[in-house]
Amino acid sequence: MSQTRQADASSRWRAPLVFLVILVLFVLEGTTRNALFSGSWNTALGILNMGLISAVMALGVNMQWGYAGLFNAGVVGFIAIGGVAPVLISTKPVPGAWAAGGPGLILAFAIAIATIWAAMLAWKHLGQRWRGLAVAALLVVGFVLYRRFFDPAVTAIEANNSASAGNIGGLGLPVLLSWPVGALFAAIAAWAVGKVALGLRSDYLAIATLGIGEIISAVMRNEEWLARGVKNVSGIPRPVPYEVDLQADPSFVARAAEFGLDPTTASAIWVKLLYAGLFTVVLLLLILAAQLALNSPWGRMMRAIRDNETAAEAMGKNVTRRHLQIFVIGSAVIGLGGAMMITQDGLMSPGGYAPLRYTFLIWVMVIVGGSGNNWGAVLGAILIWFLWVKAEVWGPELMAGFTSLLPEGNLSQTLMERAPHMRFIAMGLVLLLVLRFAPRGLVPEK
Amino acid sequence: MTQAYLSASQMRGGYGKADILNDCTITVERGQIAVIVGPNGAGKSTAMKAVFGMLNLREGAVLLDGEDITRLSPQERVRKGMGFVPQTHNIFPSMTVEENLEMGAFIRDDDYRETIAQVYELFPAVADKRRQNAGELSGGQRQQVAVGRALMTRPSLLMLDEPTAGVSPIVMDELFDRIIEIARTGISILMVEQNARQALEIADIGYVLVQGTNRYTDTGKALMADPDVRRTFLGG
Amino acid sequence: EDVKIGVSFGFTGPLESMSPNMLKSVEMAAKEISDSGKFLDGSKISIVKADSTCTDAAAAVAGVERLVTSDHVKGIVGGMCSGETIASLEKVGVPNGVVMISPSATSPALSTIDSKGYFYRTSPSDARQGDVMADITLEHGIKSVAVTYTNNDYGKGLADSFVKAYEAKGGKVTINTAHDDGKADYSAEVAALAAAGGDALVVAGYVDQGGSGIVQGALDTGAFSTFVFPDGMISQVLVTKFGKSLETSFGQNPSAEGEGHDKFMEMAKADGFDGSSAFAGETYDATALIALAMQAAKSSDPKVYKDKIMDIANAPGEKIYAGELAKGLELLAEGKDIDYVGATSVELLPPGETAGVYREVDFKGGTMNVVKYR
Amino acid sequence: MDILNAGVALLNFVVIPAAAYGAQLALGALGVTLIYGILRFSNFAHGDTMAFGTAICIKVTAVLVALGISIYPLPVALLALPIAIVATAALMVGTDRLVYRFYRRKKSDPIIMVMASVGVMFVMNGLTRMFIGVDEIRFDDGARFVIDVASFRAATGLQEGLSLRTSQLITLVVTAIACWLLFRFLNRTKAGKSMRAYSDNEDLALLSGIDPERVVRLTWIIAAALATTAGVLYGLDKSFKAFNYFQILLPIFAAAIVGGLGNPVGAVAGGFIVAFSEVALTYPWKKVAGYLFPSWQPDSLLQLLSTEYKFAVSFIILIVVLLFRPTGLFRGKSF
Amino acid sequence: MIQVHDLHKHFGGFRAVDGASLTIETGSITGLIGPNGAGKSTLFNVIAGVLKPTSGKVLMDGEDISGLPPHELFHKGLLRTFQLAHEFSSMTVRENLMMVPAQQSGETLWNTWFQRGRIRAEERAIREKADEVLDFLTISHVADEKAGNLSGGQKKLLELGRTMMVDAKIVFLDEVGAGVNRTLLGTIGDAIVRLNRERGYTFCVIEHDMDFIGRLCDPVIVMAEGKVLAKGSAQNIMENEAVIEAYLGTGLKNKVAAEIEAERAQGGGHGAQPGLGKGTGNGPAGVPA
Ligand SMILES: Nc1ncnc2c1ncn2[C@@H]1O[C@H](COP(=O)(O)OP(=O)(O)OP(=O)(O)O)[C@@H](O)[C@H]1O
Ligand SMILES: Nc1ncnc2c1ncn2[C@@H]1O[C@H](COP(=O)(O)OP(=O)(O)OP(=O)(O)O)[C@@H](O)[C@H]1O
Ligand SMILES: CC(C)C[C@H](N)C(=O)O
Ligand SMILES: [Mg+2]
Ligand SMILES: [Mg+2]
Repeated sequence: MSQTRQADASSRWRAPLVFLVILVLFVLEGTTRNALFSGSWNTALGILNMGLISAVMALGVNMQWGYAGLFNAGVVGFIAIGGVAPVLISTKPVPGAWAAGGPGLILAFAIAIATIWAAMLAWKHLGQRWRGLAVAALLVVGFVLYRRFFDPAVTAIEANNSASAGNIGGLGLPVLLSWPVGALFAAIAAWAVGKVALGLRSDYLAIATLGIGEIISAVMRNEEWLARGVKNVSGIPRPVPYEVDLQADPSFVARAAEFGLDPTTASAIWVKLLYAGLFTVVLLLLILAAQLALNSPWGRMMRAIRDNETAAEAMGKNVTRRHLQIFVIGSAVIGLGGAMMITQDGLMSPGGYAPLRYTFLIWVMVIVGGSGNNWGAVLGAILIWFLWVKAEVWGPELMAGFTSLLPEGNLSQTLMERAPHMRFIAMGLVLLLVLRFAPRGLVPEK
Repeated sequence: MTQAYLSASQMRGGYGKADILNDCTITVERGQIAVIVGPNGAGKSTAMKAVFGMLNLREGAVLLDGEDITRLSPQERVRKGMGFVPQTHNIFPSMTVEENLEMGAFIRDDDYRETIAQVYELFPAVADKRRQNAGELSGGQRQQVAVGRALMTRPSLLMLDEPTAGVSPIVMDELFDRIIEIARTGISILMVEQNARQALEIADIGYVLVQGTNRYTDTGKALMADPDVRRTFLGG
Repeated sequence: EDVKIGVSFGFTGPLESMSPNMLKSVEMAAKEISDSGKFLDGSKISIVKADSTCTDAAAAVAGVERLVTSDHVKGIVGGMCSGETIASLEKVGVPNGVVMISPSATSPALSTIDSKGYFYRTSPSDARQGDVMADITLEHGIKSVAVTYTNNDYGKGLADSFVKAYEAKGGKVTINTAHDDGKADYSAEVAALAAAGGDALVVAGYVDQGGSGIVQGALDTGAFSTFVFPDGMISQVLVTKFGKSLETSFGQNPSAEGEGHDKFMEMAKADGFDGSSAFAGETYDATALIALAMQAAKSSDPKVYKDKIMDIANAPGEKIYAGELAKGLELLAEGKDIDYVGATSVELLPPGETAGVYREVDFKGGTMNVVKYR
Repeated sequence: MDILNAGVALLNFVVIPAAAYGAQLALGALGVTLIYGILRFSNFAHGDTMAFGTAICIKVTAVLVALGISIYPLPVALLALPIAIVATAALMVGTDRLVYRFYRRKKSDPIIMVMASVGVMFVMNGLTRMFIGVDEIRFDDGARFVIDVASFRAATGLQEGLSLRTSQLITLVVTAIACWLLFRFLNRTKAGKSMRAYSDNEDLALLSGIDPERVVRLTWIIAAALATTAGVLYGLDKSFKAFNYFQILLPIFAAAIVGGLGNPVGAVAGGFIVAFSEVALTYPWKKVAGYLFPSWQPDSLLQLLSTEYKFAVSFIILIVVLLFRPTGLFRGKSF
Repeated sequence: MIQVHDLHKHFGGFRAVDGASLTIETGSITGLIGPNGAGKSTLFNVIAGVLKPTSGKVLMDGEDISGLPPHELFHKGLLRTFQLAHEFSSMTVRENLMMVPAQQSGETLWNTWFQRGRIRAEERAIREKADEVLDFLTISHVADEKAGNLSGGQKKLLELGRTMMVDAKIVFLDEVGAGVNRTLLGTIGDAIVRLNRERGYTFCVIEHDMDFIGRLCDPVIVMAEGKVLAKGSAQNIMENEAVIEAYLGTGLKNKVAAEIEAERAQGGGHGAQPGLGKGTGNGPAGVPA
């Protein structure tokens, strides 16, 4: 009882304090050059930008876990789906692709949807005895029909200029438009997933979503017609100017000179600042909306559901629907983050969607930050991302410090060779330390 | 007078900063039945936990048979002969009824089959379900298993937190009969009850606890006879 | 002057076992250059590492970003895997004007990227290897094959170009299917390949990743006894692992015959690592090219020396083999032209990648034997 | 004859490999399920525990081999296994002291424990690589085959071959023994029952005189034994590569969940279900069909799904199972 | 009116409810008693939609409600409490009550962003209501405590409090009395009667405290082994031989009866609350005024 009270008292200072720590870390990274920090604003801003994107993703996870207790371990899948949007919305159309397979694809998908719909109808309306058989038959027929149109369409699209395209291409629209679209894609996927899996309890839901995440990234890797699969899409348009253009722009060069910067550095920093601005605006809007919702009867209802589903159900709350709602919204936010990330990277490389890097790391961010608390999730995200990147340097430094104590020789040499793996150790230690000294997260839920 | 078998004196403590117990004293003689009654939230369960060492006491001491056990951990107290049935969460839900009873006999090295048979005799409804997981039992059946588990320990001090909550009248009668019997064998019994009139009926000593302090202490009969106590704590 | 060169390889991640030897190659070249005393008036080369993880583009970019903006490297050897390379090139290399020479990113996509002259690679695009492999396979009288590839841009691109060439030349592909690296078990893949059948199995994978797993499974279950190996598989490790079981198998990898290559192998041996390990030679060459171009331009500024890379790599000029970097530096200092051959017969075609000489090998008698070069 | 050929093909490519793989998963899943059941969190460090145990085993094996010890046709690693188990158990118990005990005492949310285990995973991941490097290591020095393809063909005259590796046989046998021992332990012995009691209701276990720290220690020791055994068997059968042990974590979790988390029988069943669904559902039936119906030579491979999606298949099965049995086939726990 | 027709609920081979048929009349306070394991809670859970019946039907005012999910039943006016308290443990006691009312506009996301004023007004009203209920249940001093920290009895009270937050048609109470102080239980009994009289709530009450049953309930239904054993007025039931044998027993009767006799002889000045002051077990219970 008093434990919680103590937490309440200190939590007023927790968030600003953590914020301050992060600020100091970034300033150090930007200004000081030593074994631990790089002293470059370019890297500092680079880390910050990805940190902001991670924060958006962490917000999405926090909505699902922190508000409703839904353990989504398929984060990577929704990030990937969101990432498809920039490719489909903003890249240039591939000549001939639509003509080759567009109609076939649409027809195939129409068949697929019709099949599932028919199967669901059959399941609902047929008697116990026949529905299993009928549904199976419907599904088989539907699947065969679907493949009948899908396969040739895909073959045609993939054959179309396969070295540099081989996909259906994009619409050539502004890339910012792809952010809401990415959220929408993820929301649609989440709706379908949620319809199927949300009946499951915590860890079972986790593993089901983990599987779904894997399935989604497998689809991304293998369905070339969609976004070139493992062949990657590069050169995705940007919402901000290109560095080389800025460097070629005399007025920009002059401005940079005023600040005493060379054009290369100035352009890189300027571009990153623009990104940071965009991301911050999105993040703040999301937090505002989330906070308003959380501090209202809606938030209270969600907490009740998280605490005790049976009782919430008995008190007239439609738990299934609410779960679906928050799962879809949370996933949409994650998808939005995915789209933002691809926009920033300018590259879609599905081979990289590994659960360790996305699902687990984002989870670490949420938990370290303090689940259930939006500010916690955001600060946790930026901090953990900072550490994740810096662990690459700190790990080997740690090892260097350690081996310097050892006598020269085989052992210290082998250890130095294996020093890159200190990255994991450093990251693990940092995580354990944070959890140890702030077991309920840096900024705990009230 | 000789030292009481259990003597928990001037206990002060709670779950966090605020104290739930304030100068609360409870003693039980060997072979006595002591009953704690009081309004909801008075601190009865907290007092039981304190006696059992599941709560950090800020003040006060717990003596068992003259020995100071204030610093001992609960499982050490079990080995000293204390048995406890908590108010809630008092069974192992995914173990069978029989295994629940076996767990009660965890610290016993002798043959406990006879004790099991005795428990089944006491609670025939539960005997039918011996191979079933305790989590699938009805509320009252669970309660019976919980008491049965504590009986398995063969304790010298048996602590029961509302053992009759949710059990049917016939079983309650059996239970009280049995408790009297147990006490006669020299085992001390400390229990919290809301079926207070029946409990005080068999109690050698009764405590009325209000806001963590002893409000009345007397023999069961005397408390029953006190109109004030009856009206405010025993339901008339 | 201390000239810093960045190295961005996947020291952790799915190719973590491939990177150490590549790093040793870089270090060997750097040492050779520094020790010569002739590099940019006695400058030394020092190496700064970044871990690209091979799969995580964001981490790779962050690493390379640090190399460029914090350590101020003058050139980068890397990235290692195609996807991550493209990301760091587009996000860091080109905007900041730093030369990147990748020893191992082989995706055809890199040929068409607008790198503004900042990107080169010392390995050929996979588009060509497929063609060569198809020829070799058919010459062995194999008319039908099953194909399995590692599921990334390298494996996929290679398998596709092979299938296309092979079928065009009259061969039959019974199945063309991916395997993911680092999976716990490859029974399903082996079963599928076996069921599809064929005279031989083409394994477009990595020798210390799924590729070996597949070969192992196929051998154990007797599904295939003849294998066709492209570059990702050709390595001494393969012989150590499977020895005599590969009697009828063969393969090819980018590797030039001749002096340079032999010399490199020797040097590597002296330095204590296996020179035939994947992309070791290419890595050496990538490092050497950066240094030589600097020497030719008399400047370590990437914006300046980038224009010299094609010159020194190609004829005319005196041929410079691996181990002769001192000689090359000297010639360049004298203002003479050189034609860098290095460990892998470097010959850069526009937009800056090697044409690719492949050696055909077989495994008769439990050893790896070079049959011929093409 | 053709029916025999079809059968042998299935046995050789589907049944035996899947059974061995399933047994490896089952052992891993047993460890995961035990920790989930008793300590109430999903231990993400389990894969790396397996890797660590195997690494120790490899080093010890090397020493034994250097001493000239051999138990041909069995691999020496089997002799080294007990030592590796002891070392791993010590590490696990130590980790618990340093990391998990703190949260257990605080009665933290299980998710905090999960995240702590992610931290432990990172550290162990690095440590193992520091210790033994990243290269692939083979340490199977026993006889490779019990039955090999060539001699099987020669002996039976069948067109299809059959192979059974020693490592596969050992895996199956050891798994069977380990399961039997574990079940007996949990259901018959007092210590085993006290573990189950602790997992059910920690406070009440305390009241029954069960020493929680002892239960926890026992759990880690058994989990370490299972993990090391699983890791070594897997390493003997495939080969040791630190990276792969993280990858195997996902199918292990899938197995534990399908069977019902916290339920040992479920873990074993789950292991085989995942393994068989991976292999069998992506198996092209063309060859078998060819043997059974010689007149029918289908063009297509008669493959339900291509192997790229094999992982997806096992997860789809998992989801379907969970839809009908929300806590797994054998009724697991959910905390 | 709730009608249960030949209801079965089987767990594996075990028939927890085995063909029970009963009616709960609108406006009544129906008691449901029976030995431990008779199937009372299971019957409740089936009616309340937590468990699906194996076979049989439940009608509410003639409409088939079997198998409807609990939240829909809530909106039809059917409320229930749990035998083992189901509080929202990490929310405060007040919040536990405030979350109950249906149709709160603040439960729609859109409104939380664009209808702040309306939500604030509604919240004020709900809060007042909650505080009234807390006062009534004597737990207003723990209003801001986390519900998980309440004592066993307090949780029971909270459980009951939730049903008082809305206008229900029919309320199922599963042993609200177990673990509740008897004096307070008396007050709760009064409240139930008042809700029944003044607001027309129908109640169905499971309870093992025969005083309580006797004082409130008419009719009383007795279940045993999944079936309905008897039905009638409290008085009839308590004299029913079968019920005495299966449920009430005779042990305490003798003991306590003797004591009561003794009290009567003393003149017993504490009969202020008729019914509750009477003996346990088999005393004919008076209906409160
Ligand atoms: N999930 C279950 N699986 C198997 N048996 C069950 C399950 N739930 C209840 N039972 C059995 O059904 C019977 C009826 O249980 P129920 O909880 O309805 O009893 P009850 O009448 O409410 O008893 P009490 O007065 O003790 O609360 C009991 O014998 C119990 O063991
Ligand atoms: N775990 C806890 N943390 C904080 N406060 C608690 C905790 N458990 C109980 N309390 C508080 O301590 C007080 C006494 O609780 P206790 O459980 O001892 O009451 P009780 O007398 O047993 O009541 P009941 O008859 O209802 O069981 C209550 O006000 C309760 O809110
Ligand atoms: C390291 C190499 C094997 C990488 C591979 N050639 C690629 O392009 O991804
Ligand atoms: Mg209590
Ligand atoms: Mg009940």
